[in-house]
Amino acid sequence: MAIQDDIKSAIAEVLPGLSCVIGWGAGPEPLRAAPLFMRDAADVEKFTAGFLAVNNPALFLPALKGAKVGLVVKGCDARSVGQLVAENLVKREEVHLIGYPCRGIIDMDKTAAALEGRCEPGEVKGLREEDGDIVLDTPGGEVRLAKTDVAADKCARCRYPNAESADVFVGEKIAPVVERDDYADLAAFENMELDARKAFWEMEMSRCIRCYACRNSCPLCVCRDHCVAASREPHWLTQADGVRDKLFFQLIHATHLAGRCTGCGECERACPVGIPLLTLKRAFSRQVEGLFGYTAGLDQGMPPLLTFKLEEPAIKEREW
Amino acid sequence: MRIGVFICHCGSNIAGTVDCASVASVASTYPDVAYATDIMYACAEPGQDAIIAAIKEHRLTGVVVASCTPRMHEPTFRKTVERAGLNRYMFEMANIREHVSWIGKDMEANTNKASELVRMAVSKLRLNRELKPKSFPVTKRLLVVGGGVAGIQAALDAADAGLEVLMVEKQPTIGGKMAKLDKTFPTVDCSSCILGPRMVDVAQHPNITLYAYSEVESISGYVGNFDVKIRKKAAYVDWSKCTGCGLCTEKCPSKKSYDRFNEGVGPTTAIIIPFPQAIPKKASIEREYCRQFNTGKCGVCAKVCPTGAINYEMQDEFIDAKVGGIVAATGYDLMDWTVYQEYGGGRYPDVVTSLQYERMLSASGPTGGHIKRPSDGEEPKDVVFIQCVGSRDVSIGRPYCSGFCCMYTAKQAILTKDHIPDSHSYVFYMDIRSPGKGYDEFTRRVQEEYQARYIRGRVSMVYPKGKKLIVRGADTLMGTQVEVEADLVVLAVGAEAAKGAPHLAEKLRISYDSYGFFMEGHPKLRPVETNTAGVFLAGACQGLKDIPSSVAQGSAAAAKALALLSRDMLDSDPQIAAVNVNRCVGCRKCIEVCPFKAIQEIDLRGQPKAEVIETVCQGCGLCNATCPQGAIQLSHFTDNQLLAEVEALCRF
Amino acid sequence: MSVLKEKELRVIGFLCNWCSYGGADTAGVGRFAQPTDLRIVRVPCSGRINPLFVLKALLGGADGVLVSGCHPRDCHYAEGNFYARRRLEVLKGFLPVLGIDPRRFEYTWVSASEGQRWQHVVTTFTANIHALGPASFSPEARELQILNAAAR
Amino acid sequence: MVMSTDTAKKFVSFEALPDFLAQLAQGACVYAPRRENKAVVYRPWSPGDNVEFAARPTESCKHVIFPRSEELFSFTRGGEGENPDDSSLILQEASEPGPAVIFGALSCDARGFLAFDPVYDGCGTGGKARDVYYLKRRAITTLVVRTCKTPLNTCFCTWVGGGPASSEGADALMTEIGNGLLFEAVSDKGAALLQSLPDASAEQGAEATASREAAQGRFPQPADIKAAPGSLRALFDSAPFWEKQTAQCLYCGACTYLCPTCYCFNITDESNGIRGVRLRSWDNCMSPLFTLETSGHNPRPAKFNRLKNRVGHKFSYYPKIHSGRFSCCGCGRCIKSCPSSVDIRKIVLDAIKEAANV
Repeated sequence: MAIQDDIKSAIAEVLPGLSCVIGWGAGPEPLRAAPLFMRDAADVEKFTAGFLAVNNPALFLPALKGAKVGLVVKGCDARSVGQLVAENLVKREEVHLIGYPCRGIIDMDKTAAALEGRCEPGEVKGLREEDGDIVLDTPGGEVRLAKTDVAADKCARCRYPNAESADVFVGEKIAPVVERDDYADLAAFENMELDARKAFWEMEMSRCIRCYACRNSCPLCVCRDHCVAASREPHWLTQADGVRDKLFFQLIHATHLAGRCTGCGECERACPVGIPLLTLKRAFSRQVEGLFGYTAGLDQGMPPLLTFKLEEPAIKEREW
Repeated sequence: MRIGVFICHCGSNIAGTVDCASVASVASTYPDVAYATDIMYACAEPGQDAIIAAIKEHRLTGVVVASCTPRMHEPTFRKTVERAGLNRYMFEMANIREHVSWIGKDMEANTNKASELVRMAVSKLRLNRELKPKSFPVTKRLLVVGGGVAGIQAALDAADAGLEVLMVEKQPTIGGKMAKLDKTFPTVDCSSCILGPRMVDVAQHPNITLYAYSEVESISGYVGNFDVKIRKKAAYVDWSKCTGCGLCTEKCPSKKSYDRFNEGVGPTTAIIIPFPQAIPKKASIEREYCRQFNTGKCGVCAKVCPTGAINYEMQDEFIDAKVGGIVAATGYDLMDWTVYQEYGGGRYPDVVTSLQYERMLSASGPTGGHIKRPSDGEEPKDVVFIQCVGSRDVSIGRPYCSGFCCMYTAKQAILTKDHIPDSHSYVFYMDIRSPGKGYDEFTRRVQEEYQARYIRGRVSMVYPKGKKLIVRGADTLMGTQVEVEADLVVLAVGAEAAKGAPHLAEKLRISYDSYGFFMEGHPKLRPVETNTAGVFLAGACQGLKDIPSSVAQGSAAAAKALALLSRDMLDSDPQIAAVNVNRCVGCRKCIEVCPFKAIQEIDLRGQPKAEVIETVCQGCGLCNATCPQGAIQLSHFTDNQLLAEVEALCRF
Repeated sequence: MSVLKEKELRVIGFLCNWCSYGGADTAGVGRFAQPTDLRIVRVPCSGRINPLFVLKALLGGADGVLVSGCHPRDCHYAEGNFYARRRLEVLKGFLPVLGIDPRRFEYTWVSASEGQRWQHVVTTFTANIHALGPASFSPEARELQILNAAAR
Repeated sequence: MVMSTDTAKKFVSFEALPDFLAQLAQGACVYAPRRENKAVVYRPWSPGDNVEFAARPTESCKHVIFPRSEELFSFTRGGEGENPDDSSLILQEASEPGPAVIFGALSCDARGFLAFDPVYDGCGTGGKARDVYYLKRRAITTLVVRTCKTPLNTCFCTWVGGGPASSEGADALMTEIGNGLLFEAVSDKGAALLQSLPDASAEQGAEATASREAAQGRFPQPADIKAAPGSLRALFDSAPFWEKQTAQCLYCGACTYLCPTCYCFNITDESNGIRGVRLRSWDNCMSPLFTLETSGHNPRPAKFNRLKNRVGHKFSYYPKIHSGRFSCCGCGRCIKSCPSSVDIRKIVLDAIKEAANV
């Protein structure tokens, strides 16, 4: 992988001026990489990019404020950084972005589905990339899967595969997968009857274990250690094991992300019990994009719900 | 907590459609309720005494009164509980009159709803905390916006009492509409003779600073300490040099300018002094008519000015001032009567407005006090007055009565006879509204002594016939059609809120009604206050009124402002936002949205945190709704308090 | 909340103190008859209304939620309702993904002088909610109820 | 779990399984792994449900005995209405839990309860502070575990004394053979549960034994982590080591809440005026709130403090007071479901290596 070596060179070049560079390295098993914090040349050697570069490194930025940090970013990761910068949560001059053309990342749940009947993803012993495919070494022999079949949903609607805001861009920029996000997934979801949607969320949320991986994996969650989820002043949520409290937490998170969410999907990926949390956030994003034409992570300035216009041409108020 | 609940009957106002005893009995089962009773009139002295007695007897620590709207009596009952030794914020009201008993007659539903509202109030009260106001110093200076008779009165009264006053007037002269009037009803005394000296008083008063040809650009701050930015519009004449000699106005070659002061009765020059008694008596250039500005060639005024006051380069100037209170006295304007096609829609020169007619009657007006037809300068013999042009007309969205037209029409009919003894006046009217002191007698005099012919009916059409105008209308008393051949038609054009009034209201953060008139605090009990502390109303900006009423309200506004600004310190409202620094992450979102810049970032042991500037916070709670982790809470309307109310209403 | 069975539905209103609460008062003073379903929570400003209060109410079993503030530009606090307008409009469009009929939530502007308009708003909104019927958001889905019953 | 009956082997064909489960469900709530969208979770089984045997459950089954949020009792406050001066509190115990069966759990899940048992049975208090809520549910729950056929990459039960067919902590073990399941009771409760089943043939028994042995062979050789307790204690003050290990951690609670051995809880009162309940709900040592004190001081302010505690507790502090038993059953869920790919095995091994170098 020539590009991987090029990225390594780019990292090595800037690393001396930075406290660290965050990218991806080997994970606990063949199908999973892990966030990699590179501090010296030996660390840089461990760097891997590509189909397994799943984690959004922007997540770690706010906690590292005060020191200049390098990030290797996919297009979607760069949007998270962009939004953090727009909201003054991170100083742009404290971040050095190394971009590369991202051709999509793996989705473990889709991989599990593709492997069903053969093995679990956790039994895969090896992986190699060939053209547009991944070839998996499974207990029952090699299995070849098309990347597009097991790539994350967000990759199929990727508008910004190249981190346009990068300080250094390694490789050739590639064309976006789609020109615009038509929110077809939401439209399909909303083909269900209203009551069926309610029942869907109740059922999904009943699996929630309140681990808050969704929240802690969200690069734009600002409250961090002061989340209302466990506070009594204000006391929005009880600690009872009820669907309503669990769903309400998701509404809190989605509301706080309204107009700010860049759709990186880390919340949904992090959820150990597979609740489709991004759907809620995308419902807000669809609204905000439609009404205010604001694209989180790309547009400058405060997110639309933290500002206003005297006239709101897109808001059609109801007549009485 | 030990809560006492008092369900007020308000005589039969509430008890007529709410079973108050039953509400009290249900309320006694609510959490922390130690005592609940119904009471005939909670706000009356025996009612308040009963509350105080109950607080003492039952050792209550909080009180709920279910009665009328808190906008009415919350302050009353807060004082009551305070007298009994409780903190005034350990009190909640349930509005079971305006929101229950007065809007439906279903006793069962009303009683149930009243119980629910009491449950909400109890739920909230359980989370109330004692709040204590802080005091802050007051800027002893009053801003009066508008230099008409109401504003003049307010300014002089306040200044006479020793208060510093800033007066802002958007025209180059003060005096307002009254300065344009020839005479006033019902005494028919000379308008400028009574107003003129008061205008001079304003100019000469050591406590009054006058900003004429100026407008309020912006207002921030709060009661006791408003920050006002005044835009002093460029007059292109340096008023510190201008002596008001008038030489420039004589020499100005641009003699076709619209004469604003004279309602366009005659043309005027591009550089003007509005009228001889103008205060300040200073010249100003109307840019749109000035040759210098339009062609770049002229400069006559600059050449003739003996003091070199003309300055074509002049820019608008901004003045920042701090004031403790504000009186809005922005008056009214005439509506655009040309919507009435039946009166010619402005096409016939001999159809004039009543205010134009005043200028014709005035000895200092463009006609020198001679009534002349605009079309040919001839003296009219038959003058028709049409009343209610734009008043009481639902079809054009003006259902209200302008209030003073009946009276000035009568006055103008009298003056017509005085000016032209062989003239005949005809007055088309809907009803004669003359409820003031000496008013009805006046309207009788014009008919009986001055032989004005009053015709009760509407005019359906005015059209020219030769040199005359035919006024065709109905006489509803006779049940006949009438046609009058008129030489001049005078329209009693209805008044409306001053242009730009809503805009000023937005700056003052006060409400206005659908017609643009400013809302008083209470229609009966707080007629000059607004719901924004420190902002008072005087004159027609609050609702149309005649000169005596405007003057009275000007004095009233001054009295209110004096009461406010006579204090050295004011208590701040403690219902403001507060930051829990332990929870604040310093994300600045509250700072971003605060409309009052009342939140600042501080450094707490190396961590950025938000801090509320207590005297600047107005208590809107926008920050509270914005803070994702709820670290900033609006006291008395905290998340938990609102959640308690919501939960009291929820099924699960 | 104990609403009158068969007669009333649970309708919660959040009204700003300066305009709409005053408008509701004006309607009362004018004896403008209104349905009895609505319960009003008084807040200083529509900008105080976190959309989460609305969601809390809807998840808590409210059949309808109505927010009313000052007309744009008339906010007592100058800007609160401008923020409210954006946040509440966004919220309204979000509700369907949860399976909540967006018609169960409305926001509007009523000034303190508009008693008749308030009467009209309340009457119309309450009628709309009655047309929609009681909200079916249950604390637990049917399937879950079965599951939980089994677990007892 | 003392054996008092012969290890009678029983057999149920997959075809007859639903009937057997239905029979069990008459006397108890039967929890079985079920696939729900992208997760496999333990759900109350009802006729018609499939039991998921292919994919391993995402969560552990600890919540059946240690609910995520459990009502301990409810309270009603006096002092209202008729008698406002009454300041009493009326307590009412939570309703008694009913008998439960966990069917088809993993053997590591059962071993997880072995970490719970001494803690909740009053260890260190001479049996005085016994947790009646836990013990009650533990006593009336019958746990049927299954033999794992293959390991996942994240499995390390063998490191901590377990294995694919361990029945420790369970009441019965089942092993898939041919067209059905072979059951062996390992406790009285287990025997009682299985008594209605037909006995298995000797061939079936042998087949199961062979299958278990084959599985055992597929599982990884245990790493030597005997030094872990001492190493972790030695590294207690080595902040740089822990900071490095923790850099990628996002300190959510996925690891602890999926862990079969994590037993920490929090207690809150949720009250709505007159009535309220006292809840015991899972708590998570990775959260900063876990040790946050009322003063605002937090003895474990940084995530490395907390991860150090989690690893230290499992592999050093717990074994020190519980006869060397690790508070870890090696299920690997904390690795498999970690959104940030934190690997506790690597931390333990790195710690041993690091301590050796110190």
